Amino acid sequence: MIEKALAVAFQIGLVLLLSPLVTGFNRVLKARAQTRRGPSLLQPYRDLYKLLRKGMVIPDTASWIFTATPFVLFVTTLLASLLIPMVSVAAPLSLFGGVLAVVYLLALGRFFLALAGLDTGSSFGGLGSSREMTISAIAEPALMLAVFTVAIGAGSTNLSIVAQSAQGQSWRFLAPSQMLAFAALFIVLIAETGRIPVDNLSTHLELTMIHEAMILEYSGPYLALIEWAAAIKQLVLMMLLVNVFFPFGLSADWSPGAVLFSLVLFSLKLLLLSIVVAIVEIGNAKMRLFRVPELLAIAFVLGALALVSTFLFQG
Amino acid sequence: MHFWQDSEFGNRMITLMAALVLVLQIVMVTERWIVTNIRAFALQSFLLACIANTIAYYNNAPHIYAAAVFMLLVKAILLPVMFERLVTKIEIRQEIEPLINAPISVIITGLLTLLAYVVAESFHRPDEPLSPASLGHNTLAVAIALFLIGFFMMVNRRKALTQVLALLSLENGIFLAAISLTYGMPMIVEVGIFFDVLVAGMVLAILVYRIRETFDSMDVSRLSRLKG
Amino acid sequence: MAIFVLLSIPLFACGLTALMRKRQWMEAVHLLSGIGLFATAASLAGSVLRSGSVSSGNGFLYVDSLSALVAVLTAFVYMVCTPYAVGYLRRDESDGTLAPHGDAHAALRRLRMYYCLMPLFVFCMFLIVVANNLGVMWIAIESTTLASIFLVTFYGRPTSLEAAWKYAMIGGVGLSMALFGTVLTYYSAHQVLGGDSVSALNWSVLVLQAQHFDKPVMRLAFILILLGFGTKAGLAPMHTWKPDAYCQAPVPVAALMSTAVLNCALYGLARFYVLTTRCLGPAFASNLLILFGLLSIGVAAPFILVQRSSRRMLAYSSIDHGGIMVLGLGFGGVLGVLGMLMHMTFHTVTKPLLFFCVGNIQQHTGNDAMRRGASGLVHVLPISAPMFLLGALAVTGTPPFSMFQSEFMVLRAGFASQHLGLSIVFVACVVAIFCGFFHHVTQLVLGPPSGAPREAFSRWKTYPVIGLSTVVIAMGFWLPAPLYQLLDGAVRILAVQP
Amino acid sequence: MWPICELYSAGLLVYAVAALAGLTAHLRKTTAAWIAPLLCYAAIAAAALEFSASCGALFAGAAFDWSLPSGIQSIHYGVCLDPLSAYFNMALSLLAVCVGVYSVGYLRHGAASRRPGLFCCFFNLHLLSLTLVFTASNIVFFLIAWELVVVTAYFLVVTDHESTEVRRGGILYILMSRGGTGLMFLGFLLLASAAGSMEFQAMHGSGEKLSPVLGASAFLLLFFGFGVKAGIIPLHIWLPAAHPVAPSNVSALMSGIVIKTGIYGMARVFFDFYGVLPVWTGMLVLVAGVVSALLGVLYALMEHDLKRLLAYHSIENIGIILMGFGSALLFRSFGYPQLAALALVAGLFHTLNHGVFKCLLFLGAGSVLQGAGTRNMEEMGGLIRRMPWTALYFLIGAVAISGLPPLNGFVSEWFTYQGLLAGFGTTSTLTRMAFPIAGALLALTAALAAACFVKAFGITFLALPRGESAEHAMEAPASMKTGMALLAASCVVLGLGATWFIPIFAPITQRALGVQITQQLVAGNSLVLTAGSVRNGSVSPLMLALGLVALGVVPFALWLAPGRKSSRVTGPSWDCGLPGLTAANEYTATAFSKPLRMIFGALFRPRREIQAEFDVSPYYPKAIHFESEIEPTFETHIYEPIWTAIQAIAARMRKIQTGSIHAYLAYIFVTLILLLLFGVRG
Repeated sequence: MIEKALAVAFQIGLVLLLSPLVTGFNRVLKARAQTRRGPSLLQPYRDLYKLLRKGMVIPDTASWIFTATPFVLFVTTLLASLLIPMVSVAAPLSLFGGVLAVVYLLALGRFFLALAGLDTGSSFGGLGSSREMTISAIAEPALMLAVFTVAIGAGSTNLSIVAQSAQGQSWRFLAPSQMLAFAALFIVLIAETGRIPVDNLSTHLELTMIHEAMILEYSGPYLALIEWAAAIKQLVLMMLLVNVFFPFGLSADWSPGAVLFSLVLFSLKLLLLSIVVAIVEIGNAKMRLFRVPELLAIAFVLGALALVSTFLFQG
Repeated sequence: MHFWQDSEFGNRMITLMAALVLVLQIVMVTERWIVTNIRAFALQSFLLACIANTIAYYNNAPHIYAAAVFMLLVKAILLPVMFERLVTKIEIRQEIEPLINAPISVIITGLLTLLAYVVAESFHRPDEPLSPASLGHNTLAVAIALFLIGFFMMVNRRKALTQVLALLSLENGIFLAAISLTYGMPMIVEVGIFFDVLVAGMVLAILVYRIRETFDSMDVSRLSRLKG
Repeated sequence: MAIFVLLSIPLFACGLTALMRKRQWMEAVHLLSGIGLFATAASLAGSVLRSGSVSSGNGFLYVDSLSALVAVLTAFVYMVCTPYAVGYLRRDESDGTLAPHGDAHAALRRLRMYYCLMPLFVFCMFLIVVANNLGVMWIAIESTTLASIFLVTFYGRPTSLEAAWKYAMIGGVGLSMALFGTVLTYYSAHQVLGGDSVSALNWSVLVLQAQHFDKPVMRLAFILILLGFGTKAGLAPMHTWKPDAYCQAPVPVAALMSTAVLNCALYGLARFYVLTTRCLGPAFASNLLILFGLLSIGVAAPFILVQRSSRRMLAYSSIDHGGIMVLGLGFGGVLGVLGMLMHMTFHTVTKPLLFFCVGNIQQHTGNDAMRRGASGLVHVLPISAPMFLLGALAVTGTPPFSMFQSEFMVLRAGFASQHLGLSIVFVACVVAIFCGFFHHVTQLVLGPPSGAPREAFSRWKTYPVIGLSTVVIAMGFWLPAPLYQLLDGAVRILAVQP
Repeated sequence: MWPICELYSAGLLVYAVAALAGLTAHLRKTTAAWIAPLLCYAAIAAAALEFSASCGALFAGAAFDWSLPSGIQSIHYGVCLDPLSAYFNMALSLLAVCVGVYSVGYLRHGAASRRPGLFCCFFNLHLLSLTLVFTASNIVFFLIAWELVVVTAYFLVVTDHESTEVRRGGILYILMSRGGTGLMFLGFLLLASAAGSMEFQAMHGSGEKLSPVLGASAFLLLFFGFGVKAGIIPLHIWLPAAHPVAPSNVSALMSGIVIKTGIYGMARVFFDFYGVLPVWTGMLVLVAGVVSALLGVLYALMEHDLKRLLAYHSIENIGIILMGFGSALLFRSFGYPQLAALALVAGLFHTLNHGVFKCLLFLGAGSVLQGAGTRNMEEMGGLIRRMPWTALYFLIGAVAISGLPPLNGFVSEWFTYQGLLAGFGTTSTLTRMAFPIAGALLALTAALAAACFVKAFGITFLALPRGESAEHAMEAPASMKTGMALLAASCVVLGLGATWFIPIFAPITQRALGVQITQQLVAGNSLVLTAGSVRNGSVSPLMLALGLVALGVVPFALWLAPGRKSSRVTGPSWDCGLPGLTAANEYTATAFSKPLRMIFGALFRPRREIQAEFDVSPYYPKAIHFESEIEPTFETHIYEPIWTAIQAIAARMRKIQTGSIHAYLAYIFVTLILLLLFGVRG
């Protein structure tokens, strides 16, 4: 029982530490691509530390939902991260929720974030919430088809079992259904974390911002919690992508040696994925809002093809 | 025995008189004047009374005599006189304008008679000997023809009084069927029927009179305000 | 003995009223005759239940459970109509519609005519039910038409005259067809029975020998009988006189005609149906009955959907229910016949309630228009309007009420006799009629108050409505045992085992 | 040991007595204040009795049946409380208790308070007939109770019959229900003629005895007959017309349980009367479910009348239930009873869940309507400050209906997903693709529902009040709050305690599919719900909730870690430098749903018109009038053409009664001639 608690604590600590690093690494890559030095790798940690100590301004029209949302968002994303195998195949709480629970925990966080956006009473909040809910709604079918492909392949929605069964077969990730599902999930990752073709995190121009519009009124520790939760959410989706499709190197149990080795391997895989994400961001300009459904329709078609190919190519 | 006891002669006489009744019916269909129409109806009723007498005589069924007397009294005398007094009292234009003009209505009457024979034919049993019981069988076709033509005349007439006349001639057909097929219904039924016909005649006359008063014309096609 | 009392009460009442001078006396006689008739009919039914069938005048008058049932129903309707008629005519008199420009003497004369003709009308109906001789039955039906002509022209308006004329003409033609049919039946029975004794045309005698009758003549006879009694019952294509007559006649007369006359006409039709099925087998008669039944329901549906006058809507509803009864008889078998008789019973209880409510509404608003007419009547007529809504639900066969059970039984008979397609048409028409009927009634009853003053409470017009609605609700859940035995006996007579 | 029969009949008796008391109170014109609460307490007591009776029947597994003679030999009023009836009766009585508590406060004002006696009479009669529908044991009594539900519901919907909109909704409701009942007549009689008797017991498995064609037609008749009542997409137009106009406690009951009578009928026919059905039936039900769910939520998104929005959501959730039933039928026809039982449990559990949270949402909308005086969301806003408790309960209902963990909506949708997921492997034909596509569309529906309820909750309760009536809103009285609290609590308990609730379905699936699945569905000493076995996926809403609470420590620790207490100031939101933020700046409901209206434009064909008035310069309009509406496709393209065609035919048929006596006599003459020509020969 204690061993389980240790595993949970370890995974929590790892997630908290790694997530700002990923966003930081992503900013550094983009800066280098635009031939400028860009902020240091540890800048996100410094921002969070500064924000946690700064004062806060709460809008007078806001209700208790405004103050509760950062905590709900942070906690749901953190719990979602515990359901996914990170360094060991046996994810700490995978018995209590499979991939559906992950998807819907993130949806719960998004639900409260959208409400908080509306709570501020300014049109920016409403704009952000409306766009966020629309895009996530359109992304759901593609996400669900990819999840279905993975679950059908492994015969279960429990992510630990999915990772185990994927480890068992060699060159599993080269199967067409897995590649297509990976592509579909990758597009959904871009849409969900608000990367360039769908949303631009670094600007506050009302024409383009979606995620930023909702958290416009947050400041101080609340803003820190929300930024951190967004980073964790990004890490969760990346972990889902990495450990479900390329599960090799995940340690079978929680022995310290194996965990250390799989941690190194995991961070390498994470590095590669964030490089790919950065390349996509650099290579694309932001799409018009009503072009995004077409992108997600492509993801949906990819998901459907993945499903068909499971029984078409016996893959 | 005398010629009039010979049932063959009786049969011939009945068929002849039935044919005359049919002819009178066709005359009523084509007749233009109301008064002559009433008189044709009276003559028809009188002939029917004679047929009843002949059948009663040859089948010595006493109560048919009573039926003949009733027919004579009610339909040959009482009702026609009442109608004529009504017609002269109201002194409406004597002209009858039927819905369908004369030539076509004659053709229709012919078709109806043909239909009557087709229907009556299914009852005729060739094998049956010509016994007094089957004396009036061939008059069934005439009865059905009278009935159908009477009905057609009701549909065809504009004036209220002529519709009543058509209704009564229609009942003549039924009377002919009754006496020729079954030698009259039980007495109490005969009396009842004639009493009803009498009351019907009087009630309809009152109605015709009130229609004449409120619509100041007997044209029934005026009565079409109740729709839908 | 009960039969003679049954026949003599109306004659006695008619005679007495003819001599009366004062209105109160006429009303008293009218009410007493109503109650007396119902009591006699009930005792007659009791004696029939005990001894199977009652006959007197050596077989001239013959009452079995079928005729006892129809007699009880007719007496019930008459008993309910009498108090309502008193209230209705008093209101007419005070409105001045009875006599032009308030001439009291003419009004009294017209009232006397009404109170004389009504018992006569009922007497003829009881004669139909009681007569064993088919010829006498025809005479009785003919006299109901004659008696009711002047009831239809009661108000003397041009339109009521027009309605009476159509009623007389179409009735006259129909009944002459019925006479021809009776003559032919007698002819086809003539060979078998021979001799022309008085009892030759008695139903009880004929029914025993029915198998040996002459087949083709019987076929022609049944066609003519069906057309004749169908005209009297108001089955489609012969229904055209009904909407006009019910629209123009006073409400109690219309209520009596739409239930009692319909029952008697179907009673006559049922008598001949038994003879024909015994002689020709069930196929011929039931096909014709199904044809006319469905035709009536089919014709009634569109008229109710787009109807503009409430009285005419009730007339078409009667045509529809006549069609359902004939359809039930046509489907045949114990289920079909029991369905028909139950439908006749429940219709006889429900339809007068609707007529009384429409009567109250018409006397309050002055016209019976529905589309652009009054609305929100529930505020003005606190009892009649809701009961009208309740009656509308009952008469369209909505389940909690009794009409549903009889309609469902007819439907089950349809399924039992493998007429699936026809049953689908039947259900479709019933649903269409419900839509039209209920739509019109709710537009009339519900809605904002139109500011008109609340109707003055009149005992005579409201208590019959309340009494009838309690009976309608009670019938939905429970049927008195003697009534059910009467129904059972009647079914055994009609349900000819194929 | 559990006196089911006595409790059940006592419940019926109390309902009946309360109804009669209401009627007498109305007839004696007493509108004293204590009438309505007293009758509501009676309803609550009766519902409690029914609740205990059905729980007894479910847990103790003891069924009973007695019958009442009706005076007519062939018809008797039989009642039987078998597991399926007990389950639905339990759901009904749970909702009846909560709505009863709510009504005590609700009936103080509003349309129903003008005629309290009559309203309470119909209310109790309505609950009585609902209980009878669920427990009737033969066809005639079932149909009588069914139509009694329709009639009493109609009279409840038209309590405020002064307004034309109410009357139109009421008449549309009763006419379409009657059409549905007509279809059911035919379907039931087909089955009865095969089974030879009208008893439900005798009709068990009677579907097989029918020939394939008759069996299929009976299935279709009953499916569309019940579909009208359940509100499946093509037959749904009465639902958004009738539910919003009814008093809120009535529309809560109607959306919560009355449309479930259709679902009960389908469950009874599909799983009790029919053994194995052909594949196309299951596919039809699944497709109907998907279409109803998707179109239901899409139309809900476009609504800015709170109660119409909730009515469309009922259609969506009925779609989800039908998805469960459809996949259960498909599994049974593919020969996988275990999976069929899983899908059936998903459908039935969602029926109860939807009943609970939809009832909660309608009661919330009712108190908002009474507090803020309007149903239009564009005039609401900022109600969370004045109506905190209603806002909290509405929020719990919104989270539940969007299927978000850890509440009950998530659990039943999780089971539906698992059913669809398992369906992929059951057949090799192309129909296997239907399951994942349905799963994907279910996900889309759930996400759109979440978006819709963010809009509904956000626009109604948050930020600044848009209309002055919303400014002076008052909190709902105590009894209304307790009613909503009970429902919110049952939402949470059904969510977290799902593992203890699932074994209830064991007798139902045993009778319907002959297989007991509930042991496999619950594992980990009844903490975890599984989809057949732990191996193929498990979830534990209780542990998730505990996890969420426990992990709450981490953000607090991070907030307090830096030591110095940071200042916390309230100030105005950013208003782009304009002079002060007013309600006009806020996002409106129409604006919120605009992106989705553009994306699904093909379905809605949106139309909008903008008139702007300028006075000085063409760039600064003085006032802009904006109007946008979407095309009600089903009404304009299906129902109106049919209705006008029927009216045209009927008008033409009216020509028969021309008024001329010659025509009338001609009709009879022609009939006579035809009969003579063909009849005599025949």
